[in-house]
Parts: sequence; structure tokens; C-alpha cells
Amino acid sequence: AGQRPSLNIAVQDLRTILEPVDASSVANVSWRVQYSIYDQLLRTNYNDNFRLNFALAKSLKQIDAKTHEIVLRDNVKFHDGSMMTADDVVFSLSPERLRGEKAPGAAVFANFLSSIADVQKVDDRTVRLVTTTEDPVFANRLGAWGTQIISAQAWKAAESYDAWAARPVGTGPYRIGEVRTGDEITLIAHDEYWGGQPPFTSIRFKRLPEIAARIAGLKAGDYDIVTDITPDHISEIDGVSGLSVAGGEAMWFRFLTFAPLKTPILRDVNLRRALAFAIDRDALAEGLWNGRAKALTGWQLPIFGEINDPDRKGVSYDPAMAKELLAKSSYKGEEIPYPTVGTYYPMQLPDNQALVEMWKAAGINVKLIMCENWDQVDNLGGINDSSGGAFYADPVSMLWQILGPTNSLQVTGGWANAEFNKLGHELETTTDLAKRKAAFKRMQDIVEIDDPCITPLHSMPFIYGQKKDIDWQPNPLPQMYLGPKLPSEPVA
Amino acid sequence: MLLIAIAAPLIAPHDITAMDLRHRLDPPFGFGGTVSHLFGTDDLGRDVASRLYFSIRTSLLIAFSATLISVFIGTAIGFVAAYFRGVVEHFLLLLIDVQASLPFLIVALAMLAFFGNSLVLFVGLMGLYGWERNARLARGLALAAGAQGYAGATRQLGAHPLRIYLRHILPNSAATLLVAATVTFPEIVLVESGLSFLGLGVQPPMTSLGVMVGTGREYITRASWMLLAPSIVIVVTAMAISVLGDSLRDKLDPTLR
Amino acid sequence: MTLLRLNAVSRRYPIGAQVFGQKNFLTAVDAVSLEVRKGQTTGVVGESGCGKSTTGRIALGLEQADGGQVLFEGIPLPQADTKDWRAKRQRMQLVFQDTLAALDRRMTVGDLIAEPLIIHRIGKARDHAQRVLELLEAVGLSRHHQALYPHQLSGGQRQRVVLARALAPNPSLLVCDEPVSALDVSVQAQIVNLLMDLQREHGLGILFISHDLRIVRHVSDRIVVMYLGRVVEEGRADAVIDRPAHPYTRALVSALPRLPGGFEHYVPLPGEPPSPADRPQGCPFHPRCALAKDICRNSEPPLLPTEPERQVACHLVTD
Amino acid sequence: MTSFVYYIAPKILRAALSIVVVVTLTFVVLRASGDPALQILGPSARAPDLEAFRQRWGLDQPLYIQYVHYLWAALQGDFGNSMLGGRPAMQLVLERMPLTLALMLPALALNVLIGIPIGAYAAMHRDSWIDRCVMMLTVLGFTVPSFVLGLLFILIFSVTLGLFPSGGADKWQSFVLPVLTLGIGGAAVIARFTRSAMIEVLSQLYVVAASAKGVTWRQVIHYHALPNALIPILTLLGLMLGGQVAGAVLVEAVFGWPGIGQLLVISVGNRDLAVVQVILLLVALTMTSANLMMDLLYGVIDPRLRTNRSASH
Amino acid sequence: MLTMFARNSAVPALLSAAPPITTCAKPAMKIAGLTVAFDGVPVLHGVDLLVNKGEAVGIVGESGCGKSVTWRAVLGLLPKSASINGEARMEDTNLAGAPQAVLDKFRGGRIAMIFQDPASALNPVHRIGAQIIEALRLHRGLLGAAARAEARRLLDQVGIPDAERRLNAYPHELSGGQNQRVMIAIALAGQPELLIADEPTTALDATVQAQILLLLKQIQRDTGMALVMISHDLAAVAAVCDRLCVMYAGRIVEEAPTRVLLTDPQHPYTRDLIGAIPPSDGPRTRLTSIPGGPPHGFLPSGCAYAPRCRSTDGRCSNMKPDLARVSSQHVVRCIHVGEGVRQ
Ligand SMILES: Nc1ncnc2c1ncn2[C@@H]1O[C@H](COP(=O)(O)OP(=O)(O)OP(=O)(O)O)[C@@H](O)[C@H]1O
Ligand SMILES: Nc1ncnc2c1ncn2[C@@H]1O[C@H](COP(=O)(O)OP(=O)(O)OP(=O)(O)O)[C@@H](O)[C@H]1O
Ligand SMILES: [Mg+2]
Ligand SMILES: [Mg+2]
Repeated sequence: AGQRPSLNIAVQDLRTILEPVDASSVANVSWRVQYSIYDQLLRTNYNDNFRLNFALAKSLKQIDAKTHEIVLRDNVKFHDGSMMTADDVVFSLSPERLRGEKAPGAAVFANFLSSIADVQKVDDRTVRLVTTTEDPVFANRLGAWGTQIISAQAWKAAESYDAWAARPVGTGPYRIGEVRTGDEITLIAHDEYWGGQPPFTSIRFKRLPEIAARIAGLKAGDYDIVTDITPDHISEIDGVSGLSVAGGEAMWFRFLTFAPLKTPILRDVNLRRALAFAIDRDALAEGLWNGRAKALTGWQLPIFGEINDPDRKGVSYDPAMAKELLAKSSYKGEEIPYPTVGTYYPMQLPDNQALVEMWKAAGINVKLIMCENWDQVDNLGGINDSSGGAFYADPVSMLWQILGPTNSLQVTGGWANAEFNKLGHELETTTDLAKRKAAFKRMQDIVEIDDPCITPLHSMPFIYGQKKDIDWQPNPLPQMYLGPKLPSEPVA
Repeated sequence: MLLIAIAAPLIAPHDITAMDLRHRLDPPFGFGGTVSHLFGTDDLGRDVASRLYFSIRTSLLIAFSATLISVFIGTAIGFVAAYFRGVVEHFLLLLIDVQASLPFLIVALAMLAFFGNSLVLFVGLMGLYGWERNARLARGLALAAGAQGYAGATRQLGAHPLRIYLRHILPNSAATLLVAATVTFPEIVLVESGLSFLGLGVQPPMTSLGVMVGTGREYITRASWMLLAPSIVIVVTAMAISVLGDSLRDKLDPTLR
Repeated sequence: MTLLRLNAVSRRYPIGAQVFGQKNFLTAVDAVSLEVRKGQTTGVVGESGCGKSTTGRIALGLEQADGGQVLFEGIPLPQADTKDWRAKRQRMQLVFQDTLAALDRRMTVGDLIAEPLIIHRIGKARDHAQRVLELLEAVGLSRHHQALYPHQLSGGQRQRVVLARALAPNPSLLVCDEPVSALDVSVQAQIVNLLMDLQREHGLGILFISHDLRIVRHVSDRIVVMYLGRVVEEGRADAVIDRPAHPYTRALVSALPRLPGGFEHYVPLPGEPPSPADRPQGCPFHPRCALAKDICRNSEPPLLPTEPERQVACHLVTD
Repeated sequence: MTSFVYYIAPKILRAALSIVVVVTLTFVVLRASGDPALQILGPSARAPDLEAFRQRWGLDQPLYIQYVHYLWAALQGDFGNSMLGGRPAMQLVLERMPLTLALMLPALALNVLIGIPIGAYAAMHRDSWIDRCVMMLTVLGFTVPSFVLGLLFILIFSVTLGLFPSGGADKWQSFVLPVLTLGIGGAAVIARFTRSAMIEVLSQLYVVAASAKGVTWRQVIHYHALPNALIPILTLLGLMLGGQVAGAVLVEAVFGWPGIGQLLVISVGNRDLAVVQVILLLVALTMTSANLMMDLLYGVIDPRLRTNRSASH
Repeated sequence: MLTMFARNSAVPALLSAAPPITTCAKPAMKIAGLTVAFDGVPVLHGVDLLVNKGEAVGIVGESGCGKSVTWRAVLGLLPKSASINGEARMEDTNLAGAPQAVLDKFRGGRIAMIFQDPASALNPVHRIGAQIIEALRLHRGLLGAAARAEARRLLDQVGIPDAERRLNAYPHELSGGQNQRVMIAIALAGQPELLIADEPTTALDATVQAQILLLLKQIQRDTGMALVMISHDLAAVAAVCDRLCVMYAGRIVEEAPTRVLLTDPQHPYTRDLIGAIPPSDGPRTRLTSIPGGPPHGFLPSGCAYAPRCRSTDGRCSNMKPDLARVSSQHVVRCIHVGEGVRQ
């Protein structure tokens, strides 16, 4: 091959902490950049039904109910040229970095890897992972987020954690080049990448918050890829010669949560159910999102496979039902607060306003309250926007991940349900499929019928505008993978 | 413009929040759109014309009252600074300096942080916009009227300072302050647009010219009418107001009659 | 009967910044004494910047003297901008030179003249209109001027309005600060005649400030000549002009163009008028005085009587 | 010279005092309006992480203690670290400051270079149709929001003509559009102001006198009228500087310009106090020093102010 | 005591010399039928005036009668709203309404003008040296050191001590009298044939007024230029000028040699004007005041002064008076005087 191209990407926002397990890295805009800098032990192939592949691990063997052994890939070189060893893996998963109460990775650990209790080095190429309980999704976790392996030596050599977090050393296809805080990040090809030569010599992520400016920049030829295109703007790129629109398939979703414990009017279960039935999700997906989003009606995603109950319907747009429920409720037209920041998610404000209109049509008086910060949103309770995605093909990664006792709805005291928490725990710790199925079913019943606290809206597609000839495939998740094509080495 | 503002509920063909998600971003009448949506529809399929009428109403309300407040506060502080010399004056000048070096964003945050967001409050906040310029101006005018001119003459007649400031200096400064206000007006509409975008401004379901411009800019190529309609209104209003300001100044000044 | 008496009043103005360090001062008025009697006019003459206006403002209490005393009808003036002080305004009034600036251009002549009546609550509101008409008539304006604005009047007419305004509260003292300097000779004559008529009718005491010796001589009973903030000569008007004693007064008198004759008697005064910011040692006039002797350079001559009703501050004259 | 010190010292004192007030005010406002932990970690962050974050940055202490700590450190030259990335706030801001200045100063120059000639020209042709058109155009100039103008420029010059890059700040070509965008609104204001200042000056006696002296009209304008009209324009220019910072925020967003305007918005949004403080500090410093410079410039242009001023003012 | 001043009597000596007789005079400027209207409102109604070379002519009249407008019209200094008609000839060129290019050849060079308020007639932002040198460069082509030397000489000539240092001064650093001297120096820089002094001393102190007037007179004598002095102060003009013109409402109403005019005024307005000046000696008398004000814009059908005139009769308000010659050098615009003497 001749000269490799370099890539210019205009993004709507950028964060400069590049340590993947840092608390502030739990954000779409961080994952997008970090995904090409690191490798995890396993790799989820999002474009192939979330199938798990070997990455830094070349084999995974369950030794007993709570113990797994990993053999590491050979000849993996860090960005600084040093070799990756079991020590690096142990350190990467150590309490100092990840598992400790005060570790920078505590948040990521709790979200993705909470079952890991211990990590032991067996030899230079072998590591044992011990979990607290049985873990039905153990392998999935290793391929989700948080098992990025960094160089223990480089960590120790760093002046401070802050200095480290600004330029960590990983094994991924690109290393960190120039970083201009809040403005741009340049990644440079890591030519000794174990998976082959990266296709681009460098990748520059440039912050450009104005969508019109991003599109204009793409058209002017200043950028190769621009992110966060909303469906309304697709037509501006689609027709242009040399440009194309990519992405749209999404495993990321938007939903609404209710905080009955904070907002007394919402105590009424029928009202909450009516709220859910009054939403015309198709209108949002088809009308507002130009068909680029898919309506989401329940918590069973096709990729979950066996655990799903094929007969389950979920919620649907049913004005009659909404009326009926409303009649049964004690609701008398009181104002229900709907605090929102309005600009956090793409198309958030249009969604908000459309929802308010739909509720109005159903006879529910919801008041949209624009907030400037999350404190205000938190304090007001009522109805809240939220989003989340499936990192792996299991409901643990969706419903439980979103509503679990450590997550914001429960922590801030908006909603609590002991039964739900108990079932969720079971879902997470038993490998018995029947038990898991039952738990999952009951959990859905709780959040849909008995004590609704959440209602799904639609998928949130990641749409990119790009030059036609750029060879990359977008994910259904915010991560952008720009490295070389990796061989398929599925985990059994 | 004022007429439209007053009559907005009567002439608006559609409810401003009535949306039609299947007729989003319809172009204006004459550009492929229908008569029912004269200026087309916006990103939620709402009628741009109706929203425009209501926006004019909100924006005029905000900008007028805010300009009034701004001029009032500025004038009051400027006069007080001119009347009291010494410590009081230095303190007020300090206040003016502080405001001048404080980006308005911070002021807006402060107000919202302590008082929450509501239309009345928002008007009050916008009223803080540019007061320091008016204060400087008013102080200068009062000082100029000072000892030598008519103010000194009235003082020596035995008039109370309040009378001097309210009956003499104020009417005489009015013309200049008025002209300053005509410049403040479009600025307030634009600042409001900026703030609306940061979630600090006019809240949905209400709408304003600023909100419309703010939303419209995303659609500058896709649905330019969303941006053009409010922009043209702002420009025309600003021109009308600057012409009005000039003629009002001439009207108020007996020497120009 | 003495209406107004200034006893050695002084006024200094700070110059330069006031915040730090040593203050510098400019002495605008230095131990000036003069008096105005009921029904009489005292004229003050001198070059620009010699402190005439300042003296006038002090006499009215518009400005506080740094030293000395101002007695009006035998009583010291109250503190400026107090209630008492404002009440006193009724008795003493100022007539300005710059009438365009001194009249609020947004008020009609009628309102302007009525304002002092309102301020001092003189008479009932409904009688004001009548009083305004009387005043207009007194200063030689007519009813139709009432509705006009200052800029619609000529300079002379404006000066009449200022006069009417000053007369409205029935004062006993008028301080006229260059009332006619900006006017044409023909209008000047009108105003001067009017002023003298009013004085005769109402028994006003007038302090008449001007740099025009010709006018001052014409209207005044007594003349005070000022130079650099000090009184250099004082006496009966005709005596001072016809027989000037102080060299400065002589120079002033000689600079008057005569009709006919022009500058036949002109005695040129060397140098430029000095600034009050750096006053010379000794007699303030000595740098420009052709007759200056050593004593003039060293000590300041006091104001001493040379004949009845006449005082001069010059070493050479009083010796 | 000493009189100059007297003249400038109170101004500096007041500027310093106002900076202290600004710093304090910002501190209180930013701390009282929204929790940085929530802003930075996002709404779905877990409680322990929030707690840890607060502890790490001392946000769990009472406000006044935080303030005292902040002030004490600031007095020692430590302006704190950015909560987003942990780098010293000062370093962060200083990195970007030159770029914003590189935007503002040419824009200011543009204000002057476009605004003054246009205003002067309109004044010379007062009440003609040229004058009226120009004045209408200026209304357009300051009512069109800068973000709209910027986008229009990008569409015309980058997308359609391909003359200049649409964003970034790496080549000299990248400067053209943002500077134009930022400069035009101000130029409109300056033009209006220049016009009225010129009309005022042209009616002055010395302009008539210069003509009587036999000076040609061109020279009268350049040598006699303009320098005098510049004095009030300078005042305006000083005042406009503050507005330019606000303008920079929007223009930087449109052009992806890595200046402090964007940084300010990001930092305010995240309640990243240290960075906001440093920016405001520098903005205030720039403003006050610019105003001082204006005062010096007055001295250069208007000799009446150079010599000992009287106490009034 | 008067003997003390004997040493300083050089200047009065200069003045006591008899005024020059200008019989063989050639005209420096001849104005005929000059009219000016602002936006259609007439201000000058036909001014006829002759200024001979080397002569000092005074023009008096009350404020607004058109004294300044006359000469500003001649020099093309009026705003665009003014429409100028008639003639103002300097040699063969008519300056009234002439284009800029023509005017530039005369302004400052052959005709110079000084103004009432010297402080505002000098540009506050330029050094006075630069302002003098500007004129020298324009009219005499002097540059650099030569210009500076000449500027210094001019300042010396107008009686500013320490000229070298004062060249670097700004107008605000000088007193009013000094500024007026600078104005005169600028006017002299072009070595004009005609100097127009528009109320040169109204803003100045009495002592300074005398100095400036005498300076002007002296320079006029020394250089042989013609001097036109405008003022409303008859006494001041009379002290300097050989001949006086009295203007009223945009016309010249009387013109005569100074002595004649003062001792034998013919026009009622001139008489009233003289009567309005407070006497500088003798008893205090009531002054003659002229009732009413001058007409504005369009004149009454007859004599413009008729409404204010003390000796008016029925004919005055109907008949427009022409300039009538009383003696060889004395003309008056009054029907009462003109009758019978008309030629
Ligand atoms: N408020 C002030 N601050 C500082 N200096 C002042 C003030 N008022 C007057 N002066 C100075 O005091 C001196 C006397 O001023 P004043 O106005 O009394 O003079 P004047 O004799 O009335 O002069 P003119 O004939 O020009 O009116 C002047 O040098 C003036 O500059
Ligand atoms: N630019 C102008 N526009 C309109 N009218 C003007 C203008 N200049 C002068 N006039 C009018 O022309 C008339 C004559 O003015 P001019 O200045 O010649 O008077 P003057 O005799 O010089 O008076 P003064 O003694 O006050 O200087 C006045 O009535 C004046 O109002
Ligand atoms: Mg005075
Ligand atoms: Mg004149």
C-alpha cells in the first residue's frame, strides 16, 4: 500500500482525560476517542450480534464457578514500545487503579466489572480472575468496558495521576499525540500494533460544537468524518457528491424515568402507566427522527436471545388505555414537572416538546422546565430524560445497569423497589437460565405495571457524515473503531 | 410590529405548540409550501408564522421592559454617582467597573442560581444588561449639566436636589439615554438568543425571536426560513427603532422643532 | 444700609489628583472684602480668571469660603445645600452670563419664571400665572413670550427671562455675573437700563461683575478692582475710573477705546495675565508693573485707605 | 510625570479592587449554582464517585473555607487546577489566550479600519442617499448575530468558493473568516459613532479656520477633523472590548476556534471554577489595561489631557 | 502722577499720526450685490463694498446682521445649504460661489481670515508650530528648517516672547490673547493682500483687546495689506480703522471715514448704535437702547430699520431706500438723508 491517509474528525464535544476507567470517562464523547487507544481482554464485535472475540486474551478458561484463567496474547507492545505482561494486567485491574473504593476507576468498575474480587498472576502470560459470586455474564464484562490494559510501568513513572490521565499508555492501534485541552486530540498510528498496521497515520479529533459548522466543514473538505449528525441534516450530506452518511444502527436508547418518591403526584401508579401509554413512540421515531430512530417498546432486545420472552408486548401507544388509566387514577390535572437541560442529548429539546404535546393530548399536564445544570434537574424530580445502551447481549447491561440501586434514580431517592433490587441481584449472580428468565420477567413487570419508574422511547442513532472513500464501519454504540480489521477469534 | 405583538393571539393561525411531526420543515408558501403555513413549519412541524407573531410579542415585551429597567437602573446609579462625590461615587464606579469586566454569562448564572428561572426574573436579568453603560452615560450627562449650566442655575434658585435631578437633568438627558436605549434593544434580543441556547433564556413552550434564531441557525441550509423569518424581524425592528429613536429625540428636544 | 458684606473671604481649589500625597492649590480668591448696600450697586472688575465669579458665588453662598465670613443682612450664611440655605435663596439671586446654558431648554419661558415661585411656595398655584405676567412685563417682555422656549429667544430676551426669574421671589440682593458681556451694544443698553430701573423701583442691592470697565462704571456706585484673586483698588465708581490710583487700574482704564480718540491714552501692559496657580511673591502685579521696586517684589501691599471711601493696595501709591 | 502617576494610580487601584470583587462574586456564583461533580461526571454518576470527586477537589468543605483556601493559594500564585483533566488552570488559559487575542486584535483593527472610513465618509456626505444607505447597512451589521454571519461566511467562502478553511486555527487562512465575522458587527457600531463624532467635529470652528487657511478639503478631513473625532471613538473602543469577549464566545464556537471564549463556556458549564476564575482575571486585566492604554492614547491624541489635569472628573 | 507713564507713550504716538489718505487707491476686493440665502431664507440682501489696498475698513452692526456671512461667503466657507449670488472680485476673479480649486488659490494666500474665538479656531491636537508651518508650506512652499525659522520670525512679529519654545506648545497651553496672536501669525504666513478679522477681540480681556487691535493696526501699516475688521463694538473698530461701514439686516446702511461717521452719523441706526455705548467719562446718563429686534429672513417692504426707527414716517415703510451719497466718501441708505442729495 502506498501512503496511508490521516483522518480529520469533527466532533461536537471532546474530553481530555484519556484514562478509560476515570470516573469522568463514563461519557459517549470519551468512549469515542478512547476506543482506538486501548485494547481490552476481550473484544465485543458490535457489528456481529455483539459476538465476543479474543483480544489481549487469547484464551479464557473457567476453572471453577468463581475462577477464570486467561492466557495473554504474545508480542503485544505498548505505545512506549515495552511488552505487555501479566503484571500489566494485574495492575490494570488492581485496586489502585480500578477496584479500590477510592480508585479512579471505581465508577467504571461498579458499572461493568463489579463481580471481580481478585486478580492473580499465574505466570508472565497467565492471569487468574476470581469473582465474588457466580457470574453469568463474566465473559461479556471483559469485552464491555474497563478491562483496557495499560502499562503498569508507565503509570508508576507518571508524575501524578492527573499527568497520567492526560496521556496514558495503552496497547491500541493509536497512541496519543498532541492534546489541546477542550479543542483537539491527535492520535498517531501505533505501527507495532499486534493486530496489524493501523489504516491511518494519524487521527485528529477536532471540537466543533455547531452542527451547521461541522457539516459546512465536511462539505468544504476540511474534515473526513463529522459526528453527531441529526436526522434533519442527513439530506444536506446525502445528496452531495463524494460524501455519504454512515451509522444509524443503534444499541443506545433514550427513555424517561419517573421519580414518584420525589414528586407526590406521581405516586399514583395508574398515572405513571398512563404517561407511558400516551407516548406515540413511532411518531417520535418516524416523524421527528425521520425514521432513523427505532421506537423502543420494552426491555428485551433481540440480541439477548434466549432470555427474552417472545410473547411479551411491552408498552405501546394506546390513547384509549391512557384515558382509562387516567380515569382510574387520582390525577386531576395537576402540573407534573419535567425538568430538562434540553441540550445534553441530540434532539433532546424537540423530543421534550413533542412529548409534552402528546401528554397534553392525553389530558396530562406536564410542564417542561428548562434547567441550566443537573442539580436543578435533580431537585425537581418529576419526569427525567435518560439514556443508556447495551454493552453486551444481556439484560444485566440494560435494565439492571440503568435502574440498579447504585444508579442515579435510586440513589437520588426518586424511586426504590426492594423486590426489583433482589431480582436484579439474582439476574446478575445466577447462571441458571430459568431463574434468570423468571427474574427478568418479573423485573419488567415491576417497571411496566406494578411500580413503573421508567418508560422506553426510542433508539438514539449515531449518525456520521463522511467522505465516501473512507473505510470504516460505525458501531451501534458511540465508540468509533478506526484501527485495522481484526481477525475473528470468537470466544466459544 | 407593535400591532402584531398585541394581536398575536388573534392573527396566529395555529397554536404555537401545535405540532405536526409528519409535516416538519415544510417550506414557506411560494417556495413549495402551503398557505396554511405561510412561513413554513419548523423542526417540530409547528407553524413558523404563528410562532413568529408570538415571538415578536415575547421579545418586544422582554426587550422593552429590560431596556426600561436597564436605563432606569443605569440612570439612577449614574445620577447618584454624580450627585454624591467621594466614597459613594467611588463605590458606584467600582460597581460599574466590576460589571464591565464580568461577562454577562456569569451574571446570568448568578441570577438563575439564586432565583431560579421565570419570565419575570428573566426580564429582570436582561434589565441588568448594559446598565453600566447607561450609568456611565447618565453620570457624564449629570456632571455636564452640573455647576455651570441650568442645573446650577436651578440649585441657586433654592431647589431641592431631587427636583433638580428629576425635573431638569432627567428630561434633558432623556434624548441621549433614549438613543442609547435604541442600541441596547437589538442587543438584548441577541443576548436573549444566546442565553436561550444555554438554557438560560426563554423556556419552551414560550418562544421568542432569540429562541427562533437560536434554533434556526442549525437549519441555516436545511430550512433557512426558520432563521430568516426571525432575523428579518429583528433587523426591521432594529431599524425601525433606530429611526424611531432619532425622531423621538428630535421630538423631545424643543430646540430641534 | 449694608446688605451684604464679605470679610476677607478666600477660596482655594485643589489642582492635580486628590488621592495621594501633597495637594496643590490654586488660590482663586484671596482675602477679598467688599460690601453691597441696599439700593446700590457694587461693581467688580478685573481680567479673566482673577476670581470675580468665584467671589460672586461665595457671596451667594453657592460655594463655601475657605476663610473669612459672608454676612447677609448682618447674619452669616447657612451651610450650603441645607434647608436653611435653600430658604435663603429667596432673598438673594444670581443672574448669569451664559443664558442659553442657564435656562433649561425644555421648559417654556412661563414655566421657567414660575419655577422659583413653586420652589419657594410663594403664593397659590393659581396666582402664579398672574405673577408671571407681571414679571414678564417688568422685564419688558410680553404675554406671548410665555409659551416660547429659550432657544426661540434672542440673547437679550433670554437675559430678560433670567432677570425675571431672579426677580420672581422678590430678592433683596442680585449678583449679576457678566450679565451683558455676550450681548450686542444695543441690547446691552436695554438690559443695563432695565437693571437700573428695577433697582430704583425695588431697592435692590446689586453686585455687578464684569470685565468691561465701561459698563461697570455706568451701573455702579462703588467699584472693586481685582487682580489675581486680590482686591487692588476700591472706591466710588467715578473716582476710580476718572482717577485710577493703582497701576493695574490705570492700565485697565487706558485700554478702553474712547469715542472719539481710540487708544490715544493706552498704556501697554507688558506680559501676559499670570495664572493663579503660580502666584508671584510680593505684590501680585509686580511682574507686569513698569514701576515695580524691590519692595514690590518682596512684600505684598495691604489694602489701605488713600482718601475717604477709597482704598488701594500698592506700595507706591500709599507711600 | 508625577501628575501622570496621580492620574493613573487611582485607576489602577480601582481596577485591582474590581478584580477582587469579580473573583469573589464568581466564586460564590459558581459554587452556589450547580455541583461541579454532577456537571462533570454526568447525571448517571454513582453517589460514591460523586463523593470521591467532591473530596478530591475540596468541594465538601463549607463555602467560606473553600474561598479562603482559594484566595490564599491565588495570592501565592497558585490558581488551582482544572477539574477537567487536572492541569493547572493558568497554563490552560495562557495556552489559549494568544489565540483569542489573535482573533480580537485584528478584529478590533478591522473595526477601526472599516468603521472609521465608512463613518467619516457618511459624515462628509451627510443626509445624502449614500449616507442613508450606509447607516441602514450598519443597522444590519450590528443586528445580524455573529453566529449567523459566521455560518454564512463559511457557506460562501469555504463551502462554495473553497477560499478559506471553515475552522481551526492552524494557517493564516484560518484567521480570515473568524476575524471578519467578529470585526464586522463592531465596525458597524464604530461607523455610526464615527459619523456622529465627525459631524460634530466638522462643525467646529477650527475646521472652518483650516479651510480659510487654504487647506484642501482632503487634508482638512485627514489632518484636522479625524484626529479630533478619534477621541470619543477611542472611548467607545475601550468599552467595546468587553463586548468582544462575548462575541468571541460565539464566533469561536462556529469556527472551532480554540480560544478562551470556548474554554469559558465549557468551564462555566462544568463549574470548573479554577479555569473560569483565571479567565475572568485575565479578561478583567485585559479590559483594565486596555482602558489604561486608551487613556494613554488619549494623551497622545489629545494634548489637552497630557498636561496637568484639573481636579474635576 | 501721569508723568509716570510718559516713558511708555510710543504706541499712542503711532496712533496720533493722521490716517493715510487713500485717494490713489486700487481696490483689493470689490463686493457688489452679494446675496446669500440659507435653504431659501435670505440673509444678505445685496452687499456692496469696496476695500482698497492698504486700507483698514471696519464693519459694525448688531449680531446676526450678516457681517460674518459676508466674508465667509467670499471665502467659500459657508455650508452647502447656502446659495451665494453676486460678485466678490479680487482683481479679475469672482470669488463668490467659485469652485474649490479657484478658492484654494486665494484662501490663506491672498486673503486670510482670523476668527472671534481663537481657542476654538486652532486645532487642539496639533502644535501651534505645525499649524503655522502648514500655512507656510501651503502658500510659500517652505519646508523643514526654513519653515521653522520663518514660523519663529512670525511669532516674534506678533509679539509672542520665547518664540522658539512656543512653537512646540499646544493651543490650550497658551492664553486667549496668545492664541489670537498665533492666529494672526498663521494669517500672515501667506503674506496676504487682505486680512479679514472677524471680531478678533470679543472673547478677550480689555487689556488684551487693546494689544491685539494695535498689533493688527501696526501690521497692516507695516505690510501694506488691507484689513477688514468686523465687530459690534464701534469704539474698538473706530480705534483701528480708517473707514467704517455700518451693516443692518444684510445690507450696508452707512459708510464713511471713521471721524466723519463718529462725529456726523446720518443714518438713525448709526446714531442709535453710538448712543448705546456707555460713555467712558462724564456723568452717568441713561443709554440709548434700540427697541425691538432686527428682522429675520424676508425684509419688510420699506426700510428694514423702519420698525425700530425713532425718526420714521409713513413713507419709510413703503419706500426701499437706496444708498445715497452725502459727501464724496460718505454714503447712507435712508430716504430722509438721500432726498435732494441724490445724484
Ligand atoms: N471649580 C473650580 N476648580 C478649580 N479651579 C477653579 C474652579 N472654579 C474656578 N477656578 C479657578 O479659579 C480662578 C478664578 O476663577 P473665576 O471663575 O472666579 O474667574 P473670573 O474672574 O470670573 O474669570 P472670567 O472673567 O473668565 O469669568 C480661575 O483661575 C479658575 O480657573
Ligand atoms: N449656516 C447657517 N445656516 C443658516 N443660517 C445661518 C448660517 N450661518 C449664519 N446664518 C444666519 O445668517 C445671519 C447672519 O449671520 P452672521 O454670522 O453673518 O451674523 P454676524 O453679523 O456675524 O453676527 P455676530 O455678531 O453674532 O457674529 C444670521 O441671522 C444667522 O442666523
Ligand atoms: Mg467669571
Ligand atoms: Mg459673526
